[in-house]
Amino acid sequence: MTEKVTTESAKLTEIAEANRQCRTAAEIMAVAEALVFVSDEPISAKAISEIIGEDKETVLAALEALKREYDERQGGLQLREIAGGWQIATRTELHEDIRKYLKTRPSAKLSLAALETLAVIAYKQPVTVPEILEIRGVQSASAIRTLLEKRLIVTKGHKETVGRPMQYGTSKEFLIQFGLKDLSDLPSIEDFEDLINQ
Amino acid sequence: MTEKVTTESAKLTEIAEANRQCRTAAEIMAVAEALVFVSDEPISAKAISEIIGEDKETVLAALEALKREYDERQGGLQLREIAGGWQIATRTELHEDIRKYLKTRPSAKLSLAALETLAVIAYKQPVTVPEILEIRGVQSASAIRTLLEKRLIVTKGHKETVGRPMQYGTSKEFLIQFGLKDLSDLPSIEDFEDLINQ
Amino acid sequence: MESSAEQFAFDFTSETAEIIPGERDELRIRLGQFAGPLDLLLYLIKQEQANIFDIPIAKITDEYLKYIRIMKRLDVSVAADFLVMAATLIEIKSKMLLPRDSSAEPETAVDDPRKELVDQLLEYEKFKSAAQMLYERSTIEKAVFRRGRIETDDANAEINATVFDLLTVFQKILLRHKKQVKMEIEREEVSLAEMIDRIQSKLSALQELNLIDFFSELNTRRELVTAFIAVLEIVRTQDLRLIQKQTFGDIYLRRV
Repeated sequence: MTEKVTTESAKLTEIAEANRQCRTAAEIMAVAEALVFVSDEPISAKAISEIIGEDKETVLAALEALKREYDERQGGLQLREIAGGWQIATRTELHEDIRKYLKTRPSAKLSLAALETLAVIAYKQPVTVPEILEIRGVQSASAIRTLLEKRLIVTKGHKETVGRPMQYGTSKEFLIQFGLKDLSDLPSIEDFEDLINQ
Repeated sequence: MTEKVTTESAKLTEIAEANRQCRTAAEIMAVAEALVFVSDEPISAKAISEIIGEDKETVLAALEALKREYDERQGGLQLREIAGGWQIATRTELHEDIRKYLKTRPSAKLSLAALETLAVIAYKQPVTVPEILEIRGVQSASAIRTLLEKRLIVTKGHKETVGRPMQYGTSKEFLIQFGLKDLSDLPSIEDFEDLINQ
Repeated sequence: MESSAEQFAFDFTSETAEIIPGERDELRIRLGQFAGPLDLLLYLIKQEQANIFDIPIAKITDEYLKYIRIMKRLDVSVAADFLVMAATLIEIKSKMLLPRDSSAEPETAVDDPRKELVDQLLEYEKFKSAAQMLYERSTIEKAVFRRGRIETDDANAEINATVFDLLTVFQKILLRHKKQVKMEIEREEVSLAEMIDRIQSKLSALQELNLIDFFSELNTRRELVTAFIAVLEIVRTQDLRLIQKQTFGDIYLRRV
């Protein structure tokens, strides 16, 4: 009985091996390309060979063929060997356009500090820096600068109190970015009460 | 003086125009590919056209040509239209090897209740909690909360009716996670009716 | 009837709802948790292989109530919506038993007490199928991977916030703030008189008190301020002196 199982499993392994070996060169190139693409770090030919169960040499040949393909294609991307691994990157000549893109990137993305500060401003506006500090318990200067740069908040005049601190409120850009018609559209705690108490 | 400045700036604009016009179709394809790659979210043809200063139509044609190139190449990657933009991603067939490398399991499935609620929101948006209750015949509070936390739905302002209930709709993340170009990419709800009556 | 119900071999409490792509174009749900009363009702109708346009209401009502009883017995909390449906079913059942008005046109759908429920079931079933479609789409989508991190992502390593995030973050801040205020109120209990007592008791034990050491024992700004005022008050009203042995050296409080 045991023997039979062993033979069976050996057979299965064999089939799996055979399956592996029958990948065409094009298939190896495709899977190598996908793995290089999803990897956060440059990935080595050895690492790829271990995952897909092909010889390191076969994988290396596939990567080199892929690199030639990228070079001949003259597209927007290049496959390059770097730090002992392989990586897909944009072609150097295109850096100007890419830099331009990075500058115009949508600005709805926020760090947690900026999001917290924005939340306080949105729900407590008009509000001063000391008042934000009082609620958040943390200095918010750099978060406020970021929010001003992203034009999500605007100054709302000085508060007529000691030191006449500047007051802040949300901007029109804020409404657009968060898909709100006006400030009354901001959900209140009551709106979610039923959801949260569940 | 004023006139001179005007002429100068006109000349500069002219040069800039000329610069723009002299990109070949291949060059536009290359820069579009690089931008789609760099962007961490699907990027629209319009956004690309604004960055590189070419017509939206020209950019769209370039992206479509690029897509054909990717399809014909049969490599590890695909160029696809999703959530109102373009994205480079791996080919579906390669998921096993990729998952092995990334050591990820498919992310948690949505519960049946959450999926149903999402379906109602997707087809009836903007829709309120009582309206969802009417169709599903059951409270959906915890499902809505899950969907909000997973960013699959967003609030769509209050409905101008008694009690000003909050309205919900699907998000861009919904389109991305369900592989939809836009909402019109969803099959019509009447098609399901035919299916049931068959 | 009752006893046969108890012979079910599944465990309601451990089973969770799970979608299993069925052989037919529908969702098959493992027993235990239905997405709602309509879901349970559809399941029972299919079990009976009944026509949705001609539901055998008495039989289905019995079955429905049986399930509710099992769920209750197994301590599965039965949502109010399930009970509402039970009431609706009983109501329809009783209406069906009433003798029909013979003068009315027979077989008119409008008169059928089941009509509203049937419409609701048909409407619900569409969305149930849509949910199945979404499930399939997301399964396919999970086989597609996006690129790994690249250098330029770092400058944008931030979250894409929604209005819901704004509100939940704001709530968390308020909660944090409440706790802080509470702590401060507790701390405030050290009064000036108490602080003076504290300094004097220390002085009675020691010849002199190193103020730097004493101040560093204090936890809050408020305590520090109180201690500082207490020292000034002691020096003003009692025979005590502040002494600095060398320039920039530690300051001592000493009895004259």
